[in-house]
Amino acid sequence: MTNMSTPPVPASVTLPQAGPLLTRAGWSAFIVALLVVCAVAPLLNLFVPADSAFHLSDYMVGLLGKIMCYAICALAMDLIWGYTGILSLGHGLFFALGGYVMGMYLMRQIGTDGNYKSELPDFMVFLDWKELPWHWALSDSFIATLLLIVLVPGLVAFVFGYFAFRSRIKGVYFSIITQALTFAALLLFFRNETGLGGNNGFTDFKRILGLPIATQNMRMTLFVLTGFTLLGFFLWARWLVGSKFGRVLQAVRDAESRVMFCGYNPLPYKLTIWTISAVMCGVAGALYVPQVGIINPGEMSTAASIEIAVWTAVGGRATLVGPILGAFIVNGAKSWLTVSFPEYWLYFLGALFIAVTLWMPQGVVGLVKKIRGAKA
Amino acid sequence: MKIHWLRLLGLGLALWMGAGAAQALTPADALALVAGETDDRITTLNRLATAADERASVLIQAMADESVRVVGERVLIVQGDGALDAVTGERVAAVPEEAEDVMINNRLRSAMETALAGMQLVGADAARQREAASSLQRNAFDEPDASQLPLIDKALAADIDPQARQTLELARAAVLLASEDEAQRLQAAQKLGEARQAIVRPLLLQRLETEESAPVQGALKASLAALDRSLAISSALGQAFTGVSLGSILLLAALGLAITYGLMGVINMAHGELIMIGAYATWLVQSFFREALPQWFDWYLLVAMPLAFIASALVGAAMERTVIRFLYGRPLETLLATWGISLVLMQGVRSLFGAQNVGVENPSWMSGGVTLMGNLSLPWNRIIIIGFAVAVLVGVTLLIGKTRLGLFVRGVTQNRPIASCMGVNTARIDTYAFALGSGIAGLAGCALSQIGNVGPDLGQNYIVDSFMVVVLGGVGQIAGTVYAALGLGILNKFLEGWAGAVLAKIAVLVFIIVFIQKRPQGIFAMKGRSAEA
Amino acid sequence: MSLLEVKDVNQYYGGSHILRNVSLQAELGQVTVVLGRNGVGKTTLLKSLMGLVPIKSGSVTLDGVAITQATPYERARLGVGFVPQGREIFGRLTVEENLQMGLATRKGGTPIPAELFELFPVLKQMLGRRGGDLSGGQQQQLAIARALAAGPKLLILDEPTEGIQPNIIKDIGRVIRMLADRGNMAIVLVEQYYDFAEALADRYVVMERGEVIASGPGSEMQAKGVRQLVAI
Amino acid sequence: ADTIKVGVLHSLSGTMAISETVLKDVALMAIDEINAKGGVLGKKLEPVVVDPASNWPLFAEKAKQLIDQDKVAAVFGCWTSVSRKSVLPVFEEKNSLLFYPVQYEGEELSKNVFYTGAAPNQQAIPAVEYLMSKDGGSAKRWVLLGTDYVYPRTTNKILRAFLKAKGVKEEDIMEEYTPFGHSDYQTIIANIKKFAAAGKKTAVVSTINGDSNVPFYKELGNAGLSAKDVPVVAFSVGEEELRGVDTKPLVGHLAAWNYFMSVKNPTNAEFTKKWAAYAKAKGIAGHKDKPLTNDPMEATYIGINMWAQAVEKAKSTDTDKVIAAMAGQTFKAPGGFTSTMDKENHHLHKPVFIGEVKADGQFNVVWKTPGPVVADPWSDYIAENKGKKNMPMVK
Amino acid sequence: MTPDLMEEGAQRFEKLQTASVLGRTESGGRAAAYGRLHTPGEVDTTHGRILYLEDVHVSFDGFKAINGLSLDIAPGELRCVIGPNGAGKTTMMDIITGKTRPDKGQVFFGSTIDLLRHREAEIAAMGIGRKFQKPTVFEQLSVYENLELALATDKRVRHSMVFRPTGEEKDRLGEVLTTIHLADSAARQAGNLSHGQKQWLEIGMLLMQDPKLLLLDEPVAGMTDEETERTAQLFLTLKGKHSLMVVEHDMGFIRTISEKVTVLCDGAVLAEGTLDEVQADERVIEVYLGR
Ligand SMILES: Nc1ncnc2c1ncn2[C@@H]1O[C@H](COP(=O)(O)OP(=O)(O)OP(=O)(O)O)[C@@H](O)[C@H]1O
Ligand SMILES: Nc1ncnc2c1ncn2[C@@H]1O[C@H](COP(=O)(O)OP(=O)(O)OP(=O)(O)O)[C@@H](O)[C@H]1O
Ligand SMILES: CC(C)C[C@H](N)C(=O)O
Ligand SMILES: [Mg+2]
Ligand SMILES: [Mg+2]
Repeated sequence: MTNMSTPPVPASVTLPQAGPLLTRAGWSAFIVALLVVCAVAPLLNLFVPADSAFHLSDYMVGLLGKIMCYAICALAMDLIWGYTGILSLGHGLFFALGGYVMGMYLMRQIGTDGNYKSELPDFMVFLDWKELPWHWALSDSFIATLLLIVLVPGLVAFVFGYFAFRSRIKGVYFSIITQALTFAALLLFFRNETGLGGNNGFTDFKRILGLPIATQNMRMTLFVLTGFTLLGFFLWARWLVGSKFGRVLQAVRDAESRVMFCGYNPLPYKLTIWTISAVMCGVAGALYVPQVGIINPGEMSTAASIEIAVWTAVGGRATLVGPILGAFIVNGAKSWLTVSFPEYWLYFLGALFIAVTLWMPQGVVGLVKKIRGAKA
Repeated sequence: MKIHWLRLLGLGLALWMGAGAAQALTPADALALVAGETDDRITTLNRLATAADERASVLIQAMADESVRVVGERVLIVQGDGALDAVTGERVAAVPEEAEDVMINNRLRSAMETALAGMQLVGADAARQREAASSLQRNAFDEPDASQLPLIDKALAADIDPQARQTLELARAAVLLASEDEAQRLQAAQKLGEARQAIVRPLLLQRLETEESAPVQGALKASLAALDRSLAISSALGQAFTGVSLGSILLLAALGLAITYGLMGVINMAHGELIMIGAYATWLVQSFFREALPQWFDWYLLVAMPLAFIASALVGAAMERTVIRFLYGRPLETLLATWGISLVLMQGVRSLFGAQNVGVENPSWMSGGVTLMGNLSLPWNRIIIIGFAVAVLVGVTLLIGKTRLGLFVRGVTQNRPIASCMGVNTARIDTYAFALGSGIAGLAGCALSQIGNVGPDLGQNYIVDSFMVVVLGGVGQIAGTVYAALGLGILNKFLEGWAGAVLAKIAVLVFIIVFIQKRPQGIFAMKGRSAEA
Repeated sequence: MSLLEVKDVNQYYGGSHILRNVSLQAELGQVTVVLGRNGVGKTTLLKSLMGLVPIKSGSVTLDGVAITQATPYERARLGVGFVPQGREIFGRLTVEENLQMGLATRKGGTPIPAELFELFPVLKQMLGRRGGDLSGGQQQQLAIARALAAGPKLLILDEPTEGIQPNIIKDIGRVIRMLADRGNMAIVLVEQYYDFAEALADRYVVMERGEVIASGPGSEMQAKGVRQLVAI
Repeated sequence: ADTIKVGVLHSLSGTMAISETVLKDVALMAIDEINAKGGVLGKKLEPVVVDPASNWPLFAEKAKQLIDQDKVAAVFGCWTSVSRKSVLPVFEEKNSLLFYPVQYEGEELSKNVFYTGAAPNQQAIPAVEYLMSKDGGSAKRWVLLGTDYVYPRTTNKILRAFLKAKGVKEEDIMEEYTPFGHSDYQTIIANIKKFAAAGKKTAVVSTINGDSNVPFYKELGNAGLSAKDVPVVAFSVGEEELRGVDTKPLVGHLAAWNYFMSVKNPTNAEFTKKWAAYAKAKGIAGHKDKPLTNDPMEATYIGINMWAQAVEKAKSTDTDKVIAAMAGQTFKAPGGFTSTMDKENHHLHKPVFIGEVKADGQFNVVWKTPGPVVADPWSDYIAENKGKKNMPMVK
Repeated sequence: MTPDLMEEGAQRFEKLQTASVLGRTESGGRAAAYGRLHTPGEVDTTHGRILYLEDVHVSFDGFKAINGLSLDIAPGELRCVIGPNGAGKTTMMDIITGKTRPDKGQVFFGSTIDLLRHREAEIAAMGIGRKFQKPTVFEQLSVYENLELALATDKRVRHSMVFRPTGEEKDRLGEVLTTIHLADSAARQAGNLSHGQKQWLEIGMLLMQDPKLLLLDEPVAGMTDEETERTAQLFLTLKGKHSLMVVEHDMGFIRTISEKVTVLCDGAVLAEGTLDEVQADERVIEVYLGR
């Protein structure tokens, strides 16, 4: 070798350490969030008197519960879009599928308390259905419902993803066919023949697990459950993206063909994260339905799916925390503005989106980082 | 005598109006015509019609035009601000406040039309004659009755337009199909073979059931077969036409996007709103014409077209200058920003013009349609829009493919910094390109206003379809956009023919999904290495 | 006065200081070669000259006109031609259209100078092919031809020999020499291929970590041990 | 508090804004009017307007907010049935009041809702009866055309049963549905033409929803299918919907409502005048230049006024007391009749008008019921409803 | 190249030899010439070829980019391929790595694996690594993560989820980082590297992949002479344990490393031999080297 050969590995080569699941500050924040969700909120809602300034109203509980469901969707979107670079315009479908599975169970729980005092859900009665169609077979069982909440969106995503990824459909082409899928499902669910309540969907739920659904306690229970799920999913997502698996996903996002030449088959990677993401959305949908009391095909509209992407982008892509924040900011703003400025709120919301893209390309989280960076 | 004097005056006025009257319209007649039970009114109508009184005919025509008002016992024909007394022909300066509309239902309307047709067949101009003849024909086909014969025969005896004659001969045949005379029936059966209207079919079938004479039966069968053939052809043609027509709509809606998204890579969620702006611009021009230039109303579209283009192009240029230019190379962010813009534009239109739809009228040359093969009527607005789409397409293709501007647009959109190093003012080209794409969306809006509703949500209905078309065709491939638009249009209409609109739409979406599996880069996939660059 | 005057240019990417007080001149009729190891900032310097990246401080003057703030297209119109590193041809435009892009500063309808096809005959054969489909070397030739199309006063080349077959490298060398010798063009050449650089250099500049550490007339390169400078 | 808050829950954005925005304005006008007369129970009414943005779960959220946070005494709102179904559980749980002003498919009766729009028997059935009559053209064959969702499906189900009862044969009925937002009616109109060409007089009953109506009617006009050939009667096409169409080719097509802007009576004259003035004063886009009123606007107006009367009668805004006081309330409606709130079924007794489209986009009333019709929310034409009382269930 | 790395490589090579060849040729206590077990995915190089192309044709819209190309490479060989721009060198690599499907012809890896039946990832997993003409790295990931991804381990999803580099693997990462002069930049985002640095990083990724056959498309383009030299040394150390195919236009570089040179022209082999032989070939001078 020539004089130019490299010296033996100097001890000084320090390899970057794999990051911990959460930093110390991260864990603290996480625990605070956990406490808020399962201790503070119930206390403020159930035990602080209604006229106190600290009382958390039922309306707020419902609103926050709903937004947490949206946050799960945003988190799921971040995994597939932020980290893997696959923009799905079909996550509304998975959300709705989870919701519908739950809705079917809740419909069955109404029992004979419906308008027509029939075993069958009301809408079937007045449309002359004589018995439950096949796809309602398992709707009686809560256990089966829990399974289906995962399986139905998971399976739909898996099959769709398998074919799409196998055919190497990428970029907008993928986005557009997810949109087509969702749109097709929307039309299908609108049809009364589909046996899922058509445009009206399912409403007027009465019980869950035999317990009345419209009580303060049940609402709080669902709220806490949603909070847990959100935080749990968050940790899981952190773990996923922190692993080499997560880095392969990012590599797929940057240069898929290079990933293949490194010996990875991108198909199972994409398929795995795609399915996981869909399942998360499905679970969010299932938690959402009993809290808002309605599921109908509106959730599958194009706009609904795009909104999920919007929350993610507002919060900051590929940050996990960002999308959750994004969901809270956008939906919080929406709830507030639709009341305070019912005729002008769309201007604010539109301006918010424009401002975020122009001045906060990394979303809110990026902005926070920048401010912190500037201070440090 | 007072009456006499009035009559004389009426006669005088009638003469003054350029027509002679044989028998005058009495106030009682007029009143009986405009009010009362429908049955009585129709009796009066028929009586007046056969009497062939000029003033009665004016009144009937006015009723058909909905310009008759009743004030107490007096029947007025509204003309501009003032009115004419239907009976006396006297001018009334202003229609009194308490004037009531005359109630006309469909039954009456049909009766009036037939009456007018009978009165107008002879002597009127050719177009009017044809119209009258078809009206009589429709009557005959609907419910053939021997009582219709005298009127038809009378008209046939006169010197009338050949086309009107043919129409009447068919009408006559329809009546004669039930004739006692076998020869007449045979002739009628043969004659009806020339009719190309589905409505004749039940007539022939009914006759066939009861017909005993073999030759007539044969003639009936032959005519039926001819009719069925012609119906099959026209329905196939009709289906193809609707497919092409839908395709042309999709194409128009997507062409602008093929530029802003396909070439420039801006995921323009506000594309639909740019279409909407074009439609509102059209509406504004139309309203202006209605107010200020009513005599030119029919030509408002010629002004609206460029204005729709300019309006949308300006909005597009403003979007580009203020927002999009900072987002090149970050396509996903353009999605977010343009989504925001679309919300603002939509709400802006709501605040300005209201949340409800606004009415855009077809100019008269775009209303109605041409009738082909007797049974296939192709609406003018559709035909013109197909032509318009082709024209816009040719224009865009030439502009993008053959001009220097087009070259710069393509160069800049592919590699902005390097194009700039070559001396291209990229900022300006970007604005031009985006404005062009937006302007084309505006043109689409102008066209769409002619067939659909114009409201703040207009764009939302087209955005999904537009993206599907552009993507299915292959991003950046204008030729692909054309194929995709036509393909989807025809497929959709074909499926709709036998599965219904909802299932057809679902099937088309599923088709898109499956098709992309086979062609992951759209119809016109970019091949080779350049695709990766 | 030199055609191109670069004075004390400083440039940053985010927090890192990439160019430190870089100064350089380029004269008409001369080839100025910029040498330096990977990552020292040569490309960054050329991009600053072209206006593709903003500079923090310093000045750039072309033919007496300060162009420090000018946009790339204004510079191009003032007569700067650029062959970027990595070719950067317009992949989806045909070869012909790529060359027409090179003529953007000229009036519409200006024909592509026939001379280019004499220099790079392969381009003539491939006029109708998409730029992106060409082989690496063909693309490089196209990139040079494109920069020459408008007849610039100042030609900036970033590693033009990269990926080119030897006989064409020789041709390119000859072309550069010839262009310089015509006396109406100044050429700034960044090159890693030392022998090629040395053969062409009228002046040389060596960079290290964003700084100019040596410069002088091309004839002295051997004597000053520039090859070693670049190597260390 | 020295005011009584009332909620106004209509979409001001999104797809339903087209129809609903104006109901918000009418509601505000009615409230202004009541306040001008001194308010209710000596207190002024304070409207709380929110925008549920055509998003059904958001309707429920906003309803909760109105009741919980703003403590409104009653809510006036909703347009689509699905939005009503979405908020219904909220109103029932919180025992609050909703006034729903739009015609709907029936099959519902909640103690907490007052339905001031038409039930199917107050609109659909009379319309079909009219078309069967001699004046209506003695239609024998029927095309039931609608948007594919619950209101058209249910209405058509009821109509089918009704037609069958009238002896119409299966093959003389054609049912067709289109997706939401469908805008290309070429094929369907060709099909209608084909169906109509088979002989007997054909009529179309359209339950096409909002947005699709304009393309439908434009196509109808251009395809040369005039009302004399095939009359179309629609249940969701009113003055407001026709604003967007060139009505000249549509003259003679029909609509069935409980109110038309063109009905002539002093109450209506006053109502339309008031609206025109209000629209001008408030600069309501669209209406300030061309004020229009329609059936749901009238229903909203009736609803608010009746509620105010009931509160005065009950001397309280307490839900149960107001419900009790609502029974039998009467109000001289712009429709020209005195509308009465049924003693039991929470629906109004309403007159039914059939109007034909005129060239100026108004309707010409060609037929009307002799007097108000009592609503039948649980239609007898649906088998399961046999024996069911038109009374809210007591839970 | 670090001695340790070389040492380790040599050991691995030996292990492989013992494991794969000797261990399995024993049959009935005798070394048998045939009848070895063939493990799927394992290259069979007993016929003295690791790569074998025969009569391959590719055309793009009628343009024949590869036209009857036949070529083979022995295990451990370092083969240089030169040829005019557009001769089809990159296209050839595209074919070998599964990126482009030939219209006709055979491509074998070892004597049993038909590469035309496999997809890119499978081919890479079998042990064919490639450096692209235009350096491609994962721009958003750090230099370190780029290398880590390339590391030869189980590349299935489940494994990736729980993967933590072992001490040995970490050492190797460290070595390669040093070899490619990016030890200081381990945490930098790869997208921010200069062109030459990216070239190095890509070579580093290839080293991490530890492939049996390396395809290097213009590896020293844009490198300084010194670094070219260093790369040459690196390749020489790889030779023997790995098979290499290097495409370059830098004749100095070729001279340093070459034993056998193939000249491609118009999609087919024009000449083959030592560099001197080739350089003397009139046709090669004509189309490629110039006078
Ligand atoms: N976009 C960027 N962001 C941050 N750093 C960058 C960016 N581009 C280049 N750099 C860094 O700036 C330094 C100079 O890069 P430059 O490309 O100018 O080098 P070079 O001298 O041209 O190298 P080479 O010979 O490899 O092309 C390098 O260290 C590089 O990593
Ligand atoms: N997708 C394609 N479409 C059309 N022509 C192509 C395509 N891909 C390659 N070619 C042509 O095939 C020929 C071979 O290209 P290739 O890239 O293999 O050459 P190369 O030997 O690698 O050249 P270089 O040394 O310049 O990199 C070139 O003439 C190129 O233009
Ligand atoms: C027909 C529509 C105007 C209203 C109806 N209640 C619905 O369900 O949407
Ligand atoms: Mg460089
Ligand atoms: Mg190559």
